[in-house]
Amino acid sequence: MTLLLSALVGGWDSGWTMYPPLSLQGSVGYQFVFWSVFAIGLSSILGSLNLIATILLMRPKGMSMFRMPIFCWAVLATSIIQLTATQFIGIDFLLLSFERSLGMPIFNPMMVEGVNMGGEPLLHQHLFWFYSHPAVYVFVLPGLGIISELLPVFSRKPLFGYRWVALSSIAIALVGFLVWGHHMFTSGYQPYLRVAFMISTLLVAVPTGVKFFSWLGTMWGGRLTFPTPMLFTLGSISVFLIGGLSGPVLATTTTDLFLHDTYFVVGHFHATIFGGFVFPFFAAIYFWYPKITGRMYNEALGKWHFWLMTPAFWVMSIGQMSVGVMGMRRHIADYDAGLGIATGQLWITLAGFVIAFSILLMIYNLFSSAEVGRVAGANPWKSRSPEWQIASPVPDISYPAPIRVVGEPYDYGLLGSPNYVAVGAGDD
Amino acid sequence: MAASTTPMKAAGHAGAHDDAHAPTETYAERLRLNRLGMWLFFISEAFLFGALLAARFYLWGDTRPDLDQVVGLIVTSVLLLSSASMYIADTAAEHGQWRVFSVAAWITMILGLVFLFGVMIFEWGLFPSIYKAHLTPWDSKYGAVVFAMTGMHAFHVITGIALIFIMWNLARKRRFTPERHWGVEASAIYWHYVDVVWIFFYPALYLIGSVVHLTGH
Amino acid sequence: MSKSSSDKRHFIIVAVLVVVTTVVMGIVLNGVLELPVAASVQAHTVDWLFRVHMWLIAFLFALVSVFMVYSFVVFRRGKRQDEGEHFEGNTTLEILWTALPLVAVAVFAYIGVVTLNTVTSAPPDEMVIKVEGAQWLWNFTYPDGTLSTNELVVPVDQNLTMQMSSKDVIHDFWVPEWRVKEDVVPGLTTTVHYTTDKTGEFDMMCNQVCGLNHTLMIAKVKVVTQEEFATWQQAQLVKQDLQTASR
Amino acid sequence: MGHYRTGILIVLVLAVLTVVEFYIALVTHSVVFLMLIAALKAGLVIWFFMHVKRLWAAEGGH
Repeated sequence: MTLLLSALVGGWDSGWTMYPPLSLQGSVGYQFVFWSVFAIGLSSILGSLNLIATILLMRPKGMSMFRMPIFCWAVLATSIIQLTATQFIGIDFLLLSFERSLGMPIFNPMMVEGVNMGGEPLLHQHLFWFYSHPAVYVFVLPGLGIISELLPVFSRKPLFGYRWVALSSIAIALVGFLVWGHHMFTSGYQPYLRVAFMISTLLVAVPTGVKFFSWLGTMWGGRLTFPTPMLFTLGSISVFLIGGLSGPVLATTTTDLFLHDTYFVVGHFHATIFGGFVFPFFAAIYFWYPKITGRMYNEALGKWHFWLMTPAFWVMSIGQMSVGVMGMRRHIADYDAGLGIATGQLWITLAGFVIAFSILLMIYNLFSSAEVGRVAGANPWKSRSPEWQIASPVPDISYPAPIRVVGEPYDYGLLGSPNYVAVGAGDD
Repeated sequence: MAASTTPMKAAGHAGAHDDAHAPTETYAERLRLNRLGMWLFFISEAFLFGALLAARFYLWGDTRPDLDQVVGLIVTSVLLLSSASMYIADTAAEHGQWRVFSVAAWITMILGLVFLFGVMIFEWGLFPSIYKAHLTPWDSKYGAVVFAMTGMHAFHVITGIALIFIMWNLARKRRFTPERHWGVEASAIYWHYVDVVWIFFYPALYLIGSVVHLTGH
Repeated sequence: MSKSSSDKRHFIIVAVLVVVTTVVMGIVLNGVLELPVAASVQAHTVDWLFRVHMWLIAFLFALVSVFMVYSFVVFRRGKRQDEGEHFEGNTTLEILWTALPLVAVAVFAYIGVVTLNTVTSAPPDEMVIKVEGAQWLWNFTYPDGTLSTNELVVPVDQNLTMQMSSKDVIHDFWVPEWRVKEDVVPGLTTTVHYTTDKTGEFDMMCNQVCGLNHTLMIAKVKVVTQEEFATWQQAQLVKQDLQTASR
Repeated sequence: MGHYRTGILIVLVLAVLTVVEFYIALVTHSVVFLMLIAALKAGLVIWFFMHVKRLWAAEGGH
């Protein structure tokens, strides 16, 4: 709310990174932004605290850490980031707002007889990116978790290398804390940091690679079917692949000195966020829709949504990367016609509209199918996860008796392998 | 959700068989959850104070302002003593010695207030009639960082005192027993945590680096 | 064809497809992504590494997408009603695909460090130009005192060092044709080095949001021959003298 | 007074460490030294005052 109100009192004009000193100059709108981010940060810290405690202490009997649905691992990794790193942006924005209102020189330099007695603009960038880089993984990790969750169901095969996938989530989260400096390759900080952050950033490729290869291993030799959730899962992999592969060029400082803050970065970022978050999010919506409403969505409309959105997205992100390489800066509202990127921009814009239209299709689908969709039944996907073993939509008391998990979460292909049994009270 | 046990410690759970499977959780289970939550909160807060320390080292490097060493040592000792009295209060609650608890809790609150006013009077110079401090938040990075760090810490001291007061009041109404006094334990570990933060802030503000004498004030 | 996933024939076909796709993708990528003219020695190093990366991307893209698409075709359920094959993983494979990327990372990090050193190290006999960014224009001061606003004229085949400072907020010095960019930060002096090797007119753009007219904070860069440069400098100095005289 | 003995002992140790810190700072400005002592003090508080090991206690023991 305060974030929206900010627009009324002048908004903010430094982009979302709020680099001071620029963010110290503008209108009062900034204060609103700082306080709203502070409030959102608090809620995300408390939320993650809840999730970690739940995952560590409130699992049903027999569900050891390595028998959890893989999505829970992703959530655990995400929560670790939210619990800790969020404090950095909290304190950063708090200090920014104090500097604005009280003039505390934390970020703005103040030269006294040739000596800087004031703050350093780069401090903000360190504090900001220490949160904001891991924050990207807050989006992406649950998305990757959803991909790992859905692939086995539609491949009818166990998740390939469950433990490795689970631990790679944690690894991505932890490495994510060490790479913030790659947002600052051109910021003018000490040159040796460029080398350190280049190496740590390239290291992210390793756990990410483990995930990709495990997904391939899951599909290999399976019995693949392609309903809408599976299509979106595969769409995520393809888009995330584009995003992931454009990473190393940016992680390598030498090439990043050229590509930094160009549209190439915008393309990279959109591909990772769409592939790692938006596409899996849609996959999840279609996947759990029958569980939530008790009815199936309209499959034909779902497929239209996918086939409009995915190619459009490929056009968009590759288009953004190519205009970036040609010299298009980011964070500007208008571009120089002389760059020769008008055609590229036209394609990107058209693709954007196609994506927006396809999402409208989905919204219509979700609302209308809740009324007229075919009744789904308890387990339309023949999934093994506990939530699919109970009625759809989920009754108020999900499990009438406590359950004890006795099998692996992804034992597809082993006929008759039980997942869990209900245990009566007192039966230990 | 259903009753829980962690596989890592399944053996230790054997004793609590009574209603461990009922949908409601037992006090022991809730206590574990509460403790975990509290410690996760501490971890989270550690990053908050860590960020302030990082800002201090980034901006000051190997220098520091000329803060009054006697004041620093005294407020540090006062906070340390308050931690001791809080320990006594906590242990007293464990053994049901509610009179000791009540006295120790009050000592802690008073020492906490002494610390708070010490900082406000001598570091912030809020009452120039008693003491004229030379730092202001807006004149240089030294003042700015001192105020940011002590301010954030003082905020936690205030909430700590409030917590202890609430617990003292609840204890007065006989809400706690030696077996069930999570509230007392929580406020105690919170208070010790505030002390831990100061353990790092004290050398960072008062001891590390060579003194820079600020000119023109 | 055999439906067993461990059949050798699957892997041979996939390997061939991966090689073919890599070559095709490599050519397509390097064709589609057209870099601006390279007009500095540093730019050539950056471009070379960029092209190497494109081939890495082509290979990894082929690896993942060929396996994926092949699975769609060969391992689709079709009319069968059975479940997939039951295997839960393969530790050797996992270790392999953790270790190999690590090696690749090490190699690319090494190349990265070496090239980074080439593009950022100070060249000998450089001409030091003081650059000052302010909202929203650029000021240049040459070693002999020549001043210039929003127009940077430099000789070709010359080592340049930009010594940059900012009057107000963070700006960024970027000539796409010279590739390397660096922020201009208040309170700091940052430097960036170029060796010009092509004449021409380019745009130098601010590439760090700096407020309302950030988009328009563009200076003209003219890389000219040594003689032209001398003439320009002379004219500029005369203009400056006239200005001081008239004041 | 039996229950309180550990606590009082630890406070004494902490007090001594604080004084040591203060005097070290008079001779050297070493960040490492001072931060190590701070970490030691923090460790004592976390272990003895905050009872961190209760986190791993399955029962609600005190």
